[in-house]
Amino acid sequence: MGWFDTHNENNIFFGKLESFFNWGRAGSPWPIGFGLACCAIEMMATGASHYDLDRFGTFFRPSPRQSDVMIVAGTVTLKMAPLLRRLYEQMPEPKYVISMGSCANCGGPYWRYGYHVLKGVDQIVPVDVYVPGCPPRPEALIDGLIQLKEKIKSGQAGK
Amino acid sequence: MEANQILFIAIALLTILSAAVVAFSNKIIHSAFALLATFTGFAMLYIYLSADFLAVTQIIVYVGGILILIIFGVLMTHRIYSTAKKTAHNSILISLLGGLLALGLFLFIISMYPWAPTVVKDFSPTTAVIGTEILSGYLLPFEIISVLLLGALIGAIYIARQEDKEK
Amino acid sequence: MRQYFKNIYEAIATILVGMGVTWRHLFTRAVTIQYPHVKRTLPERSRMQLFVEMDDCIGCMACERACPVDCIEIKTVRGGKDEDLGQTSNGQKKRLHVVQFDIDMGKCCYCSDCVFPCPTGAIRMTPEYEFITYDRSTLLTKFATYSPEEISELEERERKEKEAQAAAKAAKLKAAEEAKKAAAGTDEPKSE
Amino acid sequence: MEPLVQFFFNLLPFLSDWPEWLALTVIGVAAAIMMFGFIAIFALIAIWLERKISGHMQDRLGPMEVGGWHGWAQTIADTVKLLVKEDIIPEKADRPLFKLAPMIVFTAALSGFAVLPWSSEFIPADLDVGLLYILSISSFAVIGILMGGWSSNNKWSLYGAMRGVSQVVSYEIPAALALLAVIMSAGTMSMRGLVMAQSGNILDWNVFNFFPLTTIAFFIYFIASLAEVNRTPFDLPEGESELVGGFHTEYSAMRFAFFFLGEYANMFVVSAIAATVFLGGWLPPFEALGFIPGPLWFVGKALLLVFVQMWLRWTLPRLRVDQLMYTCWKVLTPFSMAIILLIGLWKVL
Amino acid sequence: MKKSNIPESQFELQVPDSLKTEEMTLSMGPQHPSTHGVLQVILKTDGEIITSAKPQIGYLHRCFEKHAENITWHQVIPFTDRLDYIASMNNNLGYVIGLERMMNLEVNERAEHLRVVVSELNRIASHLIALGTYGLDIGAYTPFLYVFRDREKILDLFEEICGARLLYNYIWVGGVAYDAPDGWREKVLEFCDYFDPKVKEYNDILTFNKIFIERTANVGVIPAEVGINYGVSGPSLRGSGVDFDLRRDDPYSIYDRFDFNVITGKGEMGTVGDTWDRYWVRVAEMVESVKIIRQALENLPEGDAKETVPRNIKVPAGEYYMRTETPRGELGFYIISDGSKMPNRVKVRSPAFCNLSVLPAVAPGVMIADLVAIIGSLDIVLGEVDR
Amino acid sequence: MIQLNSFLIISAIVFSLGLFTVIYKKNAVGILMGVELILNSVNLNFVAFSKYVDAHINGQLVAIFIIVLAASEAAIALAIILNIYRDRETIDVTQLDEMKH
Amino acid sequence: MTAQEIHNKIQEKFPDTIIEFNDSVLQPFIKLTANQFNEVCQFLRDTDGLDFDALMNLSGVDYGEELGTVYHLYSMQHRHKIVLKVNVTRENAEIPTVADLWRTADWHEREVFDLYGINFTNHPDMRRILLPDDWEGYPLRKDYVQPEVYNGITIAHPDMKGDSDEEK
Repeated sequence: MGWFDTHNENNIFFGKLESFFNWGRAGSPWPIGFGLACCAIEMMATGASHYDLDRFGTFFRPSPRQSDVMIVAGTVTLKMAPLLRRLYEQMPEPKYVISMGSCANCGGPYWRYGYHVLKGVDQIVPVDVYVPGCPPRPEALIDGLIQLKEKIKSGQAGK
Repeated sequence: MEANQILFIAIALLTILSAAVVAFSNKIIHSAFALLATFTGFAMLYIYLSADFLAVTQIIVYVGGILILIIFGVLMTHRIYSTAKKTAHNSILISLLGGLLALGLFLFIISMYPWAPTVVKDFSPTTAVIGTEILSGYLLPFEIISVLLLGALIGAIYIARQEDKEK
Repeated sequence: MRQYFKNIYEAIATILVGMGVTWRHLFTRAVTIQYPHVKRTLPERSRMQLFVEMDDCIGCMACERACPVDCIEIKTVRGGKDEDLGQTSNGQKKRLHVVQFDIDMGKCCYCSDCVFPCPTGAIRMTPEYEFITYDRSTLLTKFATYSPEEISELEERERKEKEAQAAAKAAKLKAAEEAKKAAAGTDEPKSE
Repeated sequence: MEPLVQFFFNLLPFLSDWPEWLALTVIGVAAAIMMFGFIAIFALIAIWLERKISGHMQDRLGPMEVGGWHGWAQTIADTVKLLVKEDIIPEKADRPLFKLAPMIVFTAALSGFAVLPWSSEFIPADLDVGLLYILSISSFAVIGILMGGWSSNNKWSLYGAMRGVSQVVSYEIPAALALLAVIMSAGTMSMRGLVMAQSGNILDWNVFNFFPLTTIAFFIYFIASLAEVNRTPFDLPEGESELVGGFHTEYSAMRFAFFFLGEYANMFVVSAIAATVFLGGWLPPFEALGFIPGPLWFVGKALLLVFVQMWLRWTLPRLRVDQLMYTCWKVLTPFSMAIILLIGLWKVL
Repeated sequence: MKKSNIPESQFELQVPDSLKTEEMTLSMGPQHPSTHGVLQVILKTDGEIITSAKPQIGYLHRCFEKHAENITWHQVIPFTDRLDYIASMNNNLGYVIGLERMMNLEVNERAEHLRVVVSELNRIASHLIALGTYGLDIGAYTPFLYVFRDREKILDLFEEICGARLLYNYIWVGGVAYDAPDGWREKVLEFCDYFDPKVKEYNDILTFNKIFIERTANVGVIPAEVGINYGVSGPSLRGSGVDFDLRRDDPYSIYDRFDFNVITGKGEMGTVGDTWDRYWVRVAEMVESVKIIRQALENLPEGDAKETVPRNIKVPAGEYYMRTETPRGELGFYIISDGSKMPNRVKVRSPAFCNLSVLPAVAPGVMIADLVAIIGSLDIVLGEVDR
Repeated sequence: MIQLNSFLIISAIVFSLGLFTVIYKKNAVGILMGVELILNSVNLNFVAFSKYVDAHINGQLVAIFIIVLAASEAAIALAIILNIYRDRETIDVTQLDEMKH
Repeated sequence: MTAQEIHNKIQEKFPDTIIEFNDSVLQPFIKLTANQFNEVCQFLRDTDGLDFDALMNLSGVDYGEELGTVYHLYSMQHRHKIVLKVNVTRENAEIPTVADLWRTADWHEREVFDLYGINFTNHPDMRRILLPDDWEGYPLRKDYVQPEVYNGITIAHPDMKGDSDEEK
């Protein structure tokens, strides 16, 4: 985080500055282009012409270093979990996580007999927004993104 | 002191310090990248000597050509993906002695001889003069050097790809 | 040599054809649906959030059994003998208190398998998809309207009723046994 | 330097009363700030434009939400975000070089602006070796890329850097040869002289001067310049689908933004050179249109070429390394050499 | 080749010692833009040339087979959706037909026709994604969005008929979950008319682009014998020139009534079996699918599509291996029933799994950029590879 | 006004550093870098003399020839170094004392 | 060629290897012993008239007392199929590999090893394929107990944990 964090929150100038920065963060959440399973297809569909995530200033970056949002789209398996965690750690702060779909929320359909499925991505990374659905509609993902923006603007998201 | 001179000193320092990095750095790759600053410093010094064409040529050939060759040489002959690679050296004392001896000799000569500018020239574009000169007074060396360059290119390719012939 | 020039020609020609396609599309209308401003109506079969009309639920557990992922949890308490729980919309009489009807939308796989077996059409899929949440536990949707006190009361009553039933049964059994005994007492010689 | 100094003296007469070194410093700083501001604003607009153009080419809209009308504030938000993002230097990276690389790339892009002729009066530095200077500057960017790619200590970055270097170094040759064809006919390397040699109407421009030879030279230069600024179909150094992010994979926040800025500045520089050398710089196509000021023509022509770069980017797939080299050495270079020979012949006859 | 074993080591590129520069080990994935999900490929490279490529899978192993053993026959269907999530209808169809054959169940005619229509629509949708992501792998971004634009139209049709966009749970044992709503048939026909000219657009911008051809032709050639030996199937096998399509050669459902061509790779742009051929088979297959859809809709009988859906599924004890042609190839369900209400074993022979296994054989000697092209042309879906 | 001496001193220092590098480094590429430093410092002398002493620009012309020579020298040297590296897996000059292949 | 004919051919060449032949089920199968399995497969693949050049499917099965592997073979040339079955005991689960005959079997056998723990002898690269290398147990065996924790990550869903606690 930047230097301004050390300053007093009550200061009007820094308060305004902070909200300006938050506007910037909310205005360009670049997700890391990273699909896991079924939801990734819907994520791609959301990015495609019909729903066009680019409208919100969102475009997928291949490298975690340049991204702000991690959209966990799909089932996280135990084999994948450490790698997911590492990707999350490679992202620069402030960073946000959207958990997309039932599987990422809590293991989804695989919650009972899925011996190799992580039951909820919040076990390994802190999640800001949960988008339910299996898979969620593109609209739902956009709605999730809008909710995330609200959360960023209010300064509660991320760390 | 004029701004001109401050700038000159800055450039001279850049050149010398980066040359020192080339000489003293432990990592060969740092030496290679420091050469960038040295070459650029020399190009800027050439501008002070009103040799604009030479300055640009210096950058094109040294930075765009030789430096890249050297860096590629470094990358290909070292474990290219380890950033922590250090290189071995000869004895620093002997080397320093050699360097300092040469330096002393040069400084002595420079201080002894009364260098005085015999001509004072204003800046004038040199490109046209160089072009004319190369194709008239220096035609023979120019031809020789072009043959040499061709030979060197062929030779370099031949040496670097020698194995193909063996098979 | 001919191939060389043919390649160059082909490269230029096909690149121009491709550029023509993108140029044309630069001026065609975008297909984008500007979602938060424009919301399109989903078809009626759309399978989004589950909704249960509790008035219609008779607590038959068909949906719980049908669910492939066990995300529905139902608890019922038998209604009192002369208690009228009302009727469902298609005229079926309700006999059970559905004290708990939880659907974990986090686990749900939106297959709509639970909708088909429902005899009263109480459970259905709605085209509602905007239930994004900051907290995972809110995805556990509780449909039952009973308060904890009511539930414990009902359970207490059921327990009592069961006890009473059991007592009645025991009494009945006892009575039957006694009657048998009595009968045996009278018909003793016969049986031997 | 003289035209620029003259320009400033005309603009602000009191400057000429100051001591020379102070005046020069002020002018130099002012010019540098202007250039930086121009790059920043150009990049902001160009990135927004690129997203809009790509969006519409793909039947979608591009940025719409941030800032209201058609997302005009999108790139500002991006910049603000990148400014306040955490700046990560990977643990195993070579820290000094890692920090230096984006600066070198950006400086190289910035110093290209020094010789661009905006109009007949306003040229920051009308070097006698202007074109050669531009060509020499591009080798700095190469070193920056190599430095960034190597110091990241990431194999993908290294691949990207190696590809980038071999690509830029090779494509400098057809680009230089194509420019040489024009230099031969114009007889000067000064940017101003080159434009001056094209005065007249559109048919006197160098593209049509030795029709069709210079036209081909123009296309060769344009293709080679695409490769020099790593745009599709030559975006191998950062080819997303192959190398994740190429040489800037490990860069984040402002350092990444500098690479980005450098890329867009470079796009403008190569387009501006093409506009200067082949399309008559600040000259209007017809005398009748002379009332529109020169800088507008110049920027307009450059932006047109930038648009074509974007258009190509959103149309074409990417080449492979060997095909890239094939295009350079077996197609562009022989053609540009042939053009030089033919123009020489033409001039002699 | 046929009568001899194909050794694994044959495909390791032998670089002469004198030519060796620094050998690098690279791990491509699991988060890499062009591995189509969470595939990891361990690469050994010599410069840009790959000397060996070893895929590491299992990052999406979701235990389908374990689930199938613990839930009832019908409840398995939603899980089959999630195998190959791009072509769910085809997955449903394979499992359901397998069960029907074990139960010896006749299915209503209208339901059969609807099944064919939706599976072929799904095949188009799946091939569209294959095209788009392939373009993306090669570096062209725009075709990707064009195909998604057209795919969205198919999804709208699906949403209308069964309410879901991606995972349908539509084809049931004995029929389909919903009958087609009014006007659906006309909408599908409308889509067919819309779609035909679009193929030309894809061809213009991607297929016949010289750069694309140069990138894909003569790259990653899979000879027919090697393909068969590695179990490659579907468009990937047909790209190698093998004229084999389960819809025609081992017919199921009512595919034997339709008239369509089986597309095979002919090496038009390079060698038979290169990535361009595999790509082209997919493009041409979409046109054939439109043909099948038209025929099926023309003969769509009236009636109740849910007529033959049994209330309780009772599968007699026994076992059956059912294979169907999905967009990725031969999807097999090996179902063992012990007569109870749950399957005893459902094994999925996934086409993408077998197609991917050929990668170590064709990768050595190509460049990194080509490897991306090869993975893209095999059109794998990790949900199905790992199950 | 900058004097000729300043250039000569810079040149002398860089020359000594180049000489030092050549002696100090064991790495063949490092030695090559030292040689480049020496060549550059010599060039600087030529250009400086061409400005201050010579009425013509002969010094610059010689410098151009030196640059060309340096380029060809670097190319050849690196080719040799690369060859040695492939052969011996090392470019440490102290270990390359046998002439036999 | 019908299943009966294929059976006869194998019977002729390898008289001791066939345990059971069933022609009455939907897909006729031949149950073989493990010891000569690779040779039988080689015979099936390379004999004219049989030419089983494709291995459609290779599946591990847990029959309760015994583990088994089922092979579905297909001939692209003659368009005929046959099912082969090999059963092994749980303790000594070893079958000769056929990965050298059909390369499809390479990954399939690794998968069976991964999920059932059947070891394929002479296989070039017998490792786990789907699960991580440090996984314990063979999940598709009927007696597999799902672990609660793997490498510090809880596997069981919170709801399920409650259930199992109650059961305990």
